[in-house]
Amino acid sequence: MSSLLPYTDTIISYTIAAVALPLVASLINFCLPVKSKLAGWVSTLAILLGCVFSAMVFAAVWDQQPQHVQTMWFTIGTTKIFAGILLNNLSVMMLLLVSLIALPVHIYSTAYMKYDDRYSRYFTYLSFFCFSMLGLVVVDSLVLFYAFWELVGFSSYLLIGFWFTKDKAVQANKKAFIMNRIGDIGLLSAIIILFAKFHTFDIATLFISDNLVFKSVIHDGLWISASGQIPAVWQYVACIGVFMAVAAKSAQFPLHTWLPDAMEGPTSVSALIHAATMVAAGVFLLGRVYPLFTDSELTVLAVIGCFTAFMAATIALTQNDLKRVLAYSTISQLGYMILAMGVGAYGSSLFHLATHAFFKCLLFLVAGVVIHEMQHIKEENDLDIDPQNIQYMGGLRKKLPLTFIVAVVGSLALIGIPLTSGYLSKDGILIQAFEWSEGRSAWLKLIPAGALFTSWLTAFYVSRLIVKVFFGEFRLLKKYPEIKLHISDGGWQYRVPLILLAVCSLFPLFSLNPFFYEKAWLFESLKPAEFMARENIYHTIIPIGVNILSVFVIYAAYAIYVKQNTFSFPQTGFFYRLSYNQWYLDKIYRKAIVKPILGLGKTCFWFDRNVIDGLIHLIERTSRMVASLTAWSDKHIVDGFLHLMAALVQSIGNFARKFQNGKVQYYLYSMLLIVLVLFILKILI
Amino acid sequence: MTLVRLLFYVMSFIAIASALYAALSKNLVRSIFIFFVTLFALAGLYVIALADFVAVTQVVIYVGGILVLILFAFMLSGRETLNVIQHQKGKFINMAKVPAVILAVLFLAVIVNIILKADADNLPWIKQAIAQQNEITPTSSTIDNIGVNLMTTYLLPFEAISVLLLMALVGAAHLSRKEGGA
Amino acid sequence: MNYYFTYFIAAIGLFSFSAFFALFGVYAERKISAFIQDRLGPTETGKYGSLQTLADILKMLQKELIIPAAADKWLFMLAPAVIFIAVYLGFAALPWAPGLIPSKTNIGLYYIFAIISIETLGILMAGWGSNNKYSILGAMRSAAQIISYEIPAGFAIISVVMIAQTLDLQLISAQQGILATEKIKFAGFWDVSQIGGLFSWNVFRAPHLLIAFVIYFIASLAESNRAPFDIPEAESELVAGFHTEFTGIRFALVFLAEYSMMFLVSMIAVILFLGAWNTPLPNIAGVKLATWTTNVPWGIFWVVVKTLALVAVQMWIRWTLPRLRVDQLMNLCWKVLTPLAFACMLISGVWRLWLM
Amino acid sequence: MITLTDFLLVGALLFCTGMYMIVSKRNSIQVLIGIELMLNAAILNLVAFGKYDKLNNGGQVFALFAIVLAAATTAVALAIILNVYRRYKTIDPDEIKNLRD
Repeated sequence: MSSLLPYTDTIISYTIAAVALPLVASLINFCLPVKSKLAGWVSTLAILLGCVFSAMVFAAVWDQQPQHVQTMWFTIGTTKIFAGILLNNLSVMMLLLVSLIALPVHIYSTAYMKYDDRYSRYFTYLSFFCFSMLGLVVVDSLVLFYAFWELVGFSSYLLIGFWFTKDKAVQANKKAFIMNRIGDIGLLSAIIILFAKFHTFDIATLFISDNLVFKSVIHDGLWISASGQIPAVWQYVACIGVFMAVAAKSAQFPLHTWLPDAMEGPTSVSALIHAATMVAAGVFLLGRVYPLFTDSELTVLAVIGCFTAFMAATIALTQNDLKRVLAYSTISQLGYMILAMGVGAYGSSLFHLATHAFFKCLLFLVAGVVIHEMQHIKEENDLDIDPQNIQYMGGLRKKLPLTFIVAVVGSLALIGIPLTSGYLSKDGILIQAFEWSEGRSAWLKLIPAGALFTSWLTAFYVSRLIVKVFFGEFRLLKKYPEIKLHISDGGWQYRVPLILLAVCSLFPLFSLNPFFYEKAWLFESLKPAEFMARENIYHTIIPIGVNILSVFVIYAAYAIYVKQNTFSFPQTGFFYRLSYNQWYLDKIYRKAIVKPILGLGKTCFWFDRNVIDGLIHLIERTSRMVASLTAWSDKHIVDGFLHLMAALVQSIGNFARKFQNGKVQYYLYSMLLIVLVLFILKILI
Repeated sequence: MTLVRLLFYVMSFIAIASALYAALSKNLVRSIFIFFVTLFALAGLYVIALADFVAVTQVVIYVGGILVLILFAFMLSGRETLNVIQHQKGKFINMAKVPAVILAVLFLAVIVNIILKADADNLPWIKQAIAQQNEITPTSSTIDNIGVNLMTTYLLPFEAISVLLLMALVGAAHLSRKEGGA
Repeated sequence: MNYYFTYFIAAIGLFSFSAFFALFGVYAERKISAFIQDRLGPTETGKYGSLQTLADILKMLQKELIIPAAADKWLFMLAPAVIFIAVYLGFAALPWAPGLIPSKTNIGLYYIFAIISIETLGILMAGWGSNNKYSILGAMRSAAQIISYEIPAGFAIISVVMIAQTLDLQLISAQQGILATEKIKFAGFWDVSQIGGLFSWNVFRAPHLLIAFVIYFIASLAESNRAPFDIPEAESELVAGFHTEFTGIRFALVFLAEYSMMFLVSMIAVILFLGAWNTPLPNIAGVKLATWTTNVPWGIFWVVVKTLALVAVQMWIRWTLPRLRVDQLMNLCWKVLTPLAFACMLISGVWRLWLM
Repeated sequence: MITLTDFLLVGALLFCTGMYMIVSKRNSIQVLIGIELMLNAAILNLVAFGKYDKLNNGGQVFALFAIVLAAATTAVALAIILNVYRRYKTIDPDEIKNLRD
């Protein structure tokens, strides 16, 4: 390998190994027969080794010297394009995180997909996804970044539509793909603008070591840097492009609708891709290109993040599909991350990204177990029910004790109760949002307030979910009393990942101090320079306020859904319908985008049919009239004269027709003859 | 009269004579097969012009590919074609062809005139190339250089050609598919 | 003038070699088939029937040369010559020993590849010229088969060329033994520049070339119309394919071409993959077997032995495997060999960049 | 020494032969051969001039491109001829006068 790399560095080779191993596994699985059970272990082994390598890379790079190697890729004119690997705190964190989350999901999948007909294909796709995602986080060139970005989208597309015989799955993966394309256009245009501006694709040069982007300024409507100046509007366009990419990948407000539908894929896929890793790619992208955003653009980000968080949380309140609730909570938490990026809490955002990955993956795997068991009941008793509908569940805590415990851990982390990792990261975001809003206009104060309110909503819907699934009595049994129940937590392939992730969702992995987020080692290494110490009043009030109220909310949910005494929500109110129908966004899209386009088509059709055809009919009628008139006059007035004219016209026509006989060779003749004459004239003159 | 010069005349003669035969022959199959001789003689001429790689490529693609393709197409289009063609008006000099002959001869006259006027051997850039020893000599090996040039200087045309070839491939496959196939 | 004279000597030598080889090949084919089918084969003419083919040739020379009435006379008469000359021209660029090569050219491999494709034209000529349904069907099948199999063969060859970085057959040969100027590594890690022998052959220098070798060998069977790819001359369907109408010396020429083709493709396989004229014996410490057995006489010996071994394998395959159907033939070519050859080419590139 | 003019003259002769075939032949395949002849004449010129460009090999490289292009042209042209034959049962270019579907 010595000739390819400028120098052989063990860290870099470990990184390459970690990235390439899943690819190798994917290729091997692709060659295996579709039902081969070997596939699962190949992929799991690959990701396990990848995990070890990532851990070694992480240990070597975290809080130490960032590593950056590159080699010349190709040249365009005189511009040399380099490609290589860039390892800094951000990328090694993601590297470790992705492989660490992928490992339990792989183990889980070996059991979860056991009876699938296309077992090895599943692991082919899964390993391919891991490769794409790991590649995405370590590359140093925006072009490569874009390539991996596309690969991530592509493998997500494959996995959402894994059960492609289901019509809904096909619709869902199409939707996801198209939504992601919208984002990709944005990213591509942003990359092109950056290249046009700075003549390099190198992330390190653009954003880190030389930080060309940060050094450029906007002045007088011009975007000025050492390499020249272009109109400032391009800077906005680039930011909008990046935002579109982020919104599409991380499911932010206008482009989020694909994520709930993406739940049609296998649950383990939802856990890995649509909860923990792929959707975090958008936040990661923000982290990579952070210096591009100016203050006001960051504010816009914060507003959208906050709105997304709030909207998704309200939707999650009323959904009955187990996975959709989790999907909306994912959108909501991603909104938090974007919000954090927007208010400048760069470290908190990434910290939340890391903690969220663990507990959300955990919750999805729990959902997978529950759905799997419900499916089991459904098939055993031949029932016609939706195994994901929480209306049919309840009281499962006795049947699935381990699942119940880890589910509670995961939910508490999602709510942000102390002693969990979620508390640390979420409070960080809230506190910094309040600090940020200090001294800003009243409207902007709505952002932290909204985030705070959203966190209580989170507490409510998570409690509702847990209570409906695990407490009370088994509602399916109430409906069909005769059914038999043979369900349990499942084998070690289910238990080990759940326990592993549950442990990772508690505080000790991130901080020895369970209450102060700024003591978390992950946060300390990522925090920005101008960080406010724990002197502000918010640092005390907010955690207490959040948690006390959260506990009340949890109790309220418990009271409403378990005891079902006294109080029940109206099922018909405006807010209920708004939430239940997911803010009507899908319908709005259908009405506002799909319908108009179809309508435009219809209008064009109508126009063609009525106006243009009508015009033609008019002309036709007119000409018919004229023709009859002519016929009359022809017959009675100018017969002889006309005959003469006709003969003349005919002879001219015949003469002209000789040249238009459709014979290719005749045309060639004439052409060559003319060329020849021209030549001869040229020579003679 | 060196051997190379003799070879040049022999090759040119074969090329032109076989081309004329291909042009005048009534028998289509013979016309195709004699065209193969033309192509081979041309490959020889390329070798004399010190372009051995182009010569071999000519043999590979023209003889091994294009000619066989033409033969295939001809044979696939059925025997009736041949019958129709063989019963053409059988005179050697056909009145219908006289204008074509005149056109070709006049063109030849014009082109020869231009060639002689242009005096290609004394063009300034060729003189310069000889002076700077930028001329291929019989002993020099050119393939390495061609390879490097293809991948650097001419990369864009190279890629464009590859895309074009792909398009031609798809297009030809689509066109020659049986009707109602898909 | 002596300079040109040696060329004539070489040409005549090669011709007599191929003629002699065809004689030997036919005899060997008969004996091997007899051995495989557990019978005796020719026994009467000469000791163990060794003069049988000679007798056959004598018979053939005396036969009348028939030209079918409906045939295209010129094409019919020229076809055997074109077929044979195409193969015979290929011999011009084959290296026989260190420094011993009829025509040293820096694009020898490409030249051979080009020249072989002319044979297709000869076969089409023969098929069309005979004016016979069987002949033309055989010719079309043969042409389709040869053209299709040129693709995997070409890519297998390219994967060698990517490792060798030259089209000069003499250089390719020299790279696979102790005469190499660059460093040779066995399987990419063990430096065997001084040891030579078996370890420095191309198939062992880069193990994926073993696959390329198999691909090339299969494709070469198809290109020389040998079983199991002999549908162009399948007796049970097409009488004798494109050479149905040929008699006497013309038939002998077609036959000569087929056996020369067998030798030619085997020898190319030996040169590209199996060490060309290099000895299989390695230098072991003081016992310099490789150095002792690398010179002109030994070179000729090794290359002929290896080639004959491959020819024997071709005959073995012919008498062991059943014939493929047309669709199976094309499936094998386009769906198995071509992708594999592509993969080999890819690996070659990576290998050259990273491991050499 | 063979001069450039010699090559150009041979090229001119081939070119005119090809042109004659294109305008006079009553068979599309022979027209195609005429086109190939003209292309070959052009390639001969490219190669002949390419001798004086050792560094960039412009002539030879573009001769290679032209050969490849000729292959593409032939493939498409033959496909068209086959289609035309299938529809009109003739490949005489003079008989094929209908552009409509």
